[in-house]
Amino acid sequence: MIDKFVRSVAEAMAGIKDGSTVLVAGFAQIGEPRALIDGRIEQGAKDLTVVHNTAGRGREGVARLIGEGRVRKIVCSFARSRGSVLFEEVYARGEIELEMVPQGTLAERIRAGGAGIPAFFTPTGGGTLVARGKETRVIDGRECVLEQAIRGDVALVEAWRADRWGNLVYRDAGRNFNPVVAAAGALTIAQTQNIAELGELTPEMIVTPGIYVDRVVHVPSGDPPVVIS
Amino acid sequence: MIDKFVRSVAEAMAGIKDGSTVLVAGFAQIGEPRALIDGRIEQGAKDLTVVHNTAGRGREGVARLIGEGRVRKIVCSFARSRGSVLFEEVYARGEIELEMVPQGTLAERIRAGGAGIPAFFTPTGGGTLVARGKETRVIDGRECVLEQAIRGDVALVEAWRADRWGNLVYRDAGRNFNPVVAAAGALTIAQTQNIAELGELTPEMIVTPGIYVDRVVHVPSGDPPVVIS
Amino acid sequence: MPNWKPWAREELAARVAQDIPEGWSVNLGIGIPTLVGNYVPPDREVIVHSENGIVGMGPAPRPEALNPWLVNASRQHVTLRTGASYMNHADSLGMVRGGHLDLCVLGGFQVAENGDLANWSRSEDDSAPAIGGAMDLAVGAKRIWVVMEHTTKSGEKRLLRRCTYPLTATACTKRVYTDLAVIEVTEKGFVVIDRVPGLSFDELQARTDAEVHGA
Amino acid sequence: MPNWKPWAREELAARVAQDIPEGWSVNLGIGIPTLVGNYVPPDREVIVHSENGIVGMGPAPRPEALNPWLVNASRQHVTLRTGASYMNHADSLGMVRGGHLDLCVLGGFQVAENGDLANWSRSEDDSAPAIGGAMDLAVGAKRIWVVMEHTTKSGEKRLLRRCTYPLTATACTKRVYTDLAVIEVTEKGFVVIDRVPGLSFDELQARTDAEVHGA
Repeated sequence: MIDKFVRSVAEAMAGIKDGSTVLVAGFAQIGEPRALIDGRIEQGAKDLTVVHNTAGRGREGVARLIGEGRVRKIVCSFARSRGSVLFEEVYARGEIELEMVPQGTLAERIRAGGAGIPAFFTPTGGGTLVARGKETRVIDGRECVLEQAIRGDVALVEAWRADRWGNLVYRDAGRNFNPVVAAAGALTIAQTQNIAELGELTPEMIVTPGIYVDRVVHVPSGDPPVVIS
Repeated sequence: MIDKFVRSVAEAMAGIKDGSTVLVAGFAQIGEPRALIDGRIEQGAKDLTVVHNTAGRGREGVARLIGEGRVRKIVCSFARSRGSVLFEEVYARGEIELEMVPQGTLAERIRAGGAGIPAFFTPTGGGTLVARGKETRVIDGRECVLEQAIRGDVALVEAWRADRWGNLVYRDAGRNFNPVVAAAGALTIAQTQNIAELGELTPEMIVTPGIYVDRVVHVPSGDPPVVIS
Repeated sequence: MPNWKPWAREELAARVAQDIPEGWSVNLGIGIPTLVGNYVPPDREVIVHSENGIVGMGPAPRPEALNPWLVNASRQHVTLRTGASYMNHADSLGMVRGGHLDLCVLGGFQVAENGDLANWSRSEDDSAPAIGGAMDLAVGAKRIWVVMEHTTKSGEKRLLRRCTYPLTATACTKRVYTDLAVIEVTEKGFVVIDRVPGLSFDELQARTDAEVHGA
Repeated sequence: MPNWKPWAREELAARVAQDIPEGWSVNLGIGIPTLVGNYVPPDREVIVHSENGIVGMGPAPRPEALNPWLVNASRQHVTLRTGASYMNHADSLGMVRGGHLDLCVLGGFQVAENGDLANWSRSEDDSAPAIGGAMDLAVGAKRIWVVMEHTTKSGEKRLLRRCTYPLTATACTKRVYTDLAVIEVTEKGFVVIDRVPGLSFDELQARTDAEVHGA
């Protein structure tokens, strides 16, 4: 019987090596696998390349991972954002490498990694600093940039419901990067708010087929924070 | 009020020009927009480039379009298949151009067309006849082929249910090429087995957002044929 | 004292909203562009897209109906319209880049008379800026409308012959809404199609680096 | 009369099925490979993928339970296992090309000792052949097992030093199941790991173009 559930975050993290590339899903704290990020910190791996939409906010999640000195390089679309204090400190000390990527290119590079497309041309970034140092080509009259796929040694996602095959569904805007990140990890680990019996997630409902998922851990952490600005 | 429903197949076909590139969804007769293909024939456009998984079977659908001499070029992954009689006749007379594409490359080229990716490298076809005459590059030790996006002047799809915004869902294996084809047409036309009130298709259920769809026509044609081999 | 008054943020947002016809699909960037959504009349069906995979956003929720799992790209809590749907991030930005949105309204630092837009970084030496989805939106949407103040607070011009800040995308801007005027970007450059009441053409030109043309 | 008998199609399919462990995700090509699905015991959870966007196919339906909307890539009506799901065609072939399937079982015309596979066309001059998903599967799956008769009906060899037919993919085949033997493709070439009872090593070599090695 296939059963991808593991009993703890520690068990989910087993065997992750220093120097890994870690893809972290989530957008604006929604659908962000916070327990798994914290689990990375406990588990101790360092010298990581982290791929995430931002360099983190406040002192939690990806920001904490950076603050603890575990991240050699961050690949993101927002480096500076409200509350990116830990990143700014570490970056100012020259202790982290930064690769800035337009958000659509970031999502597409991860999607390409999961779909076995090693590289693609995109008009995004043509004629801008983003194209600097990259191969470019004029296609249909527009300057396009050759971008490389991103694959993770590890991919961390948060699901709303998961079954023992690792089939996943997401909640509302918690979908975001999760399906593309789930497909792009050599080892994909999901935390899930809820457990579903096999068959409760119907063929039409399932967003991420379990084939993409290696380990699932039940983390009923509840709603993301409400921020009124 | 947005309302993409039109009253007839003829109305759905209005304004389509000779020489158009027409993407036709469906796989093995499931989810194939048969009424729209027949509508193309009635509407009279010719000199078409048709992009479809096969060159048709029997004397219906894409095969009929070819048999009636409307197709200048067919782009497909199966040219010869059981019952591809009309194509074989027309091809033997040298009256149609054929571009053979591996099925995954075909799906990906259409997906790229919809997603604004003008070209991509793929390992599929590397070191084979498919790579002949194309730009290739060794990436991570594998020969990869540069493939171009496909966009349609017209895209024809079949949905199971559609609402007035043009939101679509598909039935079972009727999904296949439909979502990628729907996204890659300058003019996307859907035939639907059933009409849904706006809101009946929930945000999680919708596979093709109506933004991709221009016209919808109600064609309750019923189940595809059962073929026992 | 000048005998004219710049449009306020809310007036500007309302002015943009007024120009969006029913049926358009639009993405509204961070800042004033986000406000635009509040001024589209509820009975006018405009489909608002957000980078994080939402098609069909509605206005901000009443506090008692707030869904913590539903935010826009500016991390503001939002609602869904009837007919809305979710996509993953790659498909969502693919929709943007693939040219499926009728309009994107973005904030700006500078716009050049050829349509070049700079809105993400004030210097090549800014080593840790925020790109977000702006570059994808700028190359992808059918039309880019930029909303910004006509000059900086210290009076530096922002409608230029050539941008001096790093570009977001080249030749993408179709129209600029400032607190002083509405300006089309055309083959002959900036063409003024509206001005705040009382502002003369010469006063507008004095605050604009590139030449402005009458409609 | 030889004192051995080739494996029948069904025996071959059963032999392949026996080697697929629980938990593997597999794609089964047209022909004998499709039959393999019938020999995987129902209590062994093997996830069968089909190019047309099905993950988790089950066996053929009882006639009264046939769903006209559910076919595999060979257009045979199928069922779903509990836990199955649908994908669109691009995502489905992306799953293939991205290396997410543990195994693909394909039919073959020829296999070379370096693992090259030819299974879609018998000649460069065949101007209208059928590629289908074979090239994607051959480059994408973690392992390719090829199932075919050891020689053609007229006795031509199919396990070759180099393929003479147009290739499907280079160096992709990991194992070949023929009606005479099971052969691993290794760095030193073809290694025999099983033979039909009574067939000598020399008799197998006589029917094989490339050198065959003992395990």
